[in-house]
Amino acid sequence: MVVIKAFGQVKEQVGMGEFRIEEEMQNVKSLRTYLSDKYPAISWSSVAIAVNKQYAQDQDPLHQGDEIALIPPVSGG
Amino acid sequence: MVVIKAFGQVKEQVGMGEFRIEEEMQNVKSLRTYLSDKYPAISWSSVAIAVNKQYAQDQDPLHQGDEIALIPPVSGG
Amino acid sequence: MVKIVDTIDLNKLYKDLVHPAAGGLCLFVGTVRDNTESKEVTDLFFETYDEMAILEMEKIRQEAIEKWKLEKVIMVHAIGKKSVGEPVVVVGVSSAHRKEAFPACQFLIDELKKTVPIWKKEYFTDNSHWVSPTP
Amino acid sequence: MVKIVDTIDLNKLYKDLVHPAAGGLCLFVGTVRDNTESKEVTDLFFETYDEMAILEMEKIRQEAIEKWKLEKVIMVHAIGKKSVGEPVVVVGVSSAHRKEAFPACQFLIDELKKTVPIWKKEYFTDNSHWVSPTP
Repeated sequence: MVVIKAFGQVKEQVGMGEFRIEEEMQNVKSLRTYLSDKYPAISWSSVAIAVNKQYAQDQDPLHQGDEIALIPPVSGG
Repeated sequence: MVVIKAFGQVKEQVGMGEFRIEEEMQNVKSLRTYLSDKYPAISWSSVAIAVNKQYAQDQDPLHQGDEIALIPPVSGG
Repeated sequence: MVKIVDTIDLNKLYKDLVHPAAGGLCLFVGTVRDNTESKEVTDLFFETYDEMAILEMEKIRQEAIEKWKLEKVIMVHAIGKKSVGEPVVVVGVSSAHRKEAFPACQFLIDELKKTVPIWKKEYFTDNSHWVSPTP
Repeated sequence: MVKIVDTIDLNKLYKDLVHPAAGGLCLFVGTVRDNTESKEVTDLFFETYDEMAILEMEKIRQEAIEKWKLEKVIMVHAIGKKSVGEPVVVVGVSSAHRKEAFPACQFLIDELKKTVPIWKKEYFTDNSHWVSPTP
């Protein structure tokens, strides 16, 4: 199980700011595949993924209870 | 007659913030000569002279009633 | 000091930034502009991933401290709804000499806009959208 | 806006500087440092040739407006006695894009220090002197 937080545009597109995925995910890439299947309308290539509040790469492993964030292009300032 | 305002270090060296010179002065250069004779202890080469609130050059003429300022190196900011 | 706040008070931030060994400080304040690509903007709404935004701002702050000789460095971003003219972000540095202050301050805001998880929604007279900066 | 003042209030100056068409503003604030060439400074005293200082600051302001695309430009200098940590000068610009703001703001303070008739007397624990900047 991982906890997923969604922000900005992605939050509106998935329709919620926080949800869980019960399926086991090996790494960030598996998560991307899962999300692309579930939400094909979102352009995932422009969405960064953070694991436990750090930007993550595709090969980074996921663990039970990780806090995942879906980060569309940032626009602070 | 011209009115002379002195500032900063020069004000302290001449001992007053404002004084008059009754003698006729042809231009800024004549004024510099006059001041150097009267206050030889001041290093006049580092003191700029303003006429009517504008930085002036040696050849600039002086007129009756001009407001002269003796401007030691500025140190604002 | 890095912070997410509701409203920005420059006099307070001055006190956080001033330092006895500093001869000056440089501040950049981001404000709400009334237009974007010639469309009239009425308000902005800012959302952040708070805890990660703090971590990312702290990274940028440390990088600036390594690159320049600075006394203090602050990064403060506001959240919620902001109207035209309101401050939304302040970054600033204090340093002994002003030469360091300008590039360091520019670095802070440039980096903030690249990596800190904060999002801006623009409200127009007729609709709204999340801003997606073109690279 | 150029001004000689007794005390500097950044929140007020923000209001003078902000502009609906500006996305950001850059401010430089000069403060009293506690030392100069390793001597401890207790206070500074600022004196100005008010009317000429205003004219010279206005010239610099106009030059900046010609060189960069700016919305508003302010130069404000304080006079009288100032203690360590107090603001003594603020220069600032607002502009649509931040790229212009930093060099414009640096130009304002660099030029102010060169030509504006304002003088600073440094008070040390044992004596005082008028500052004569080494070129």
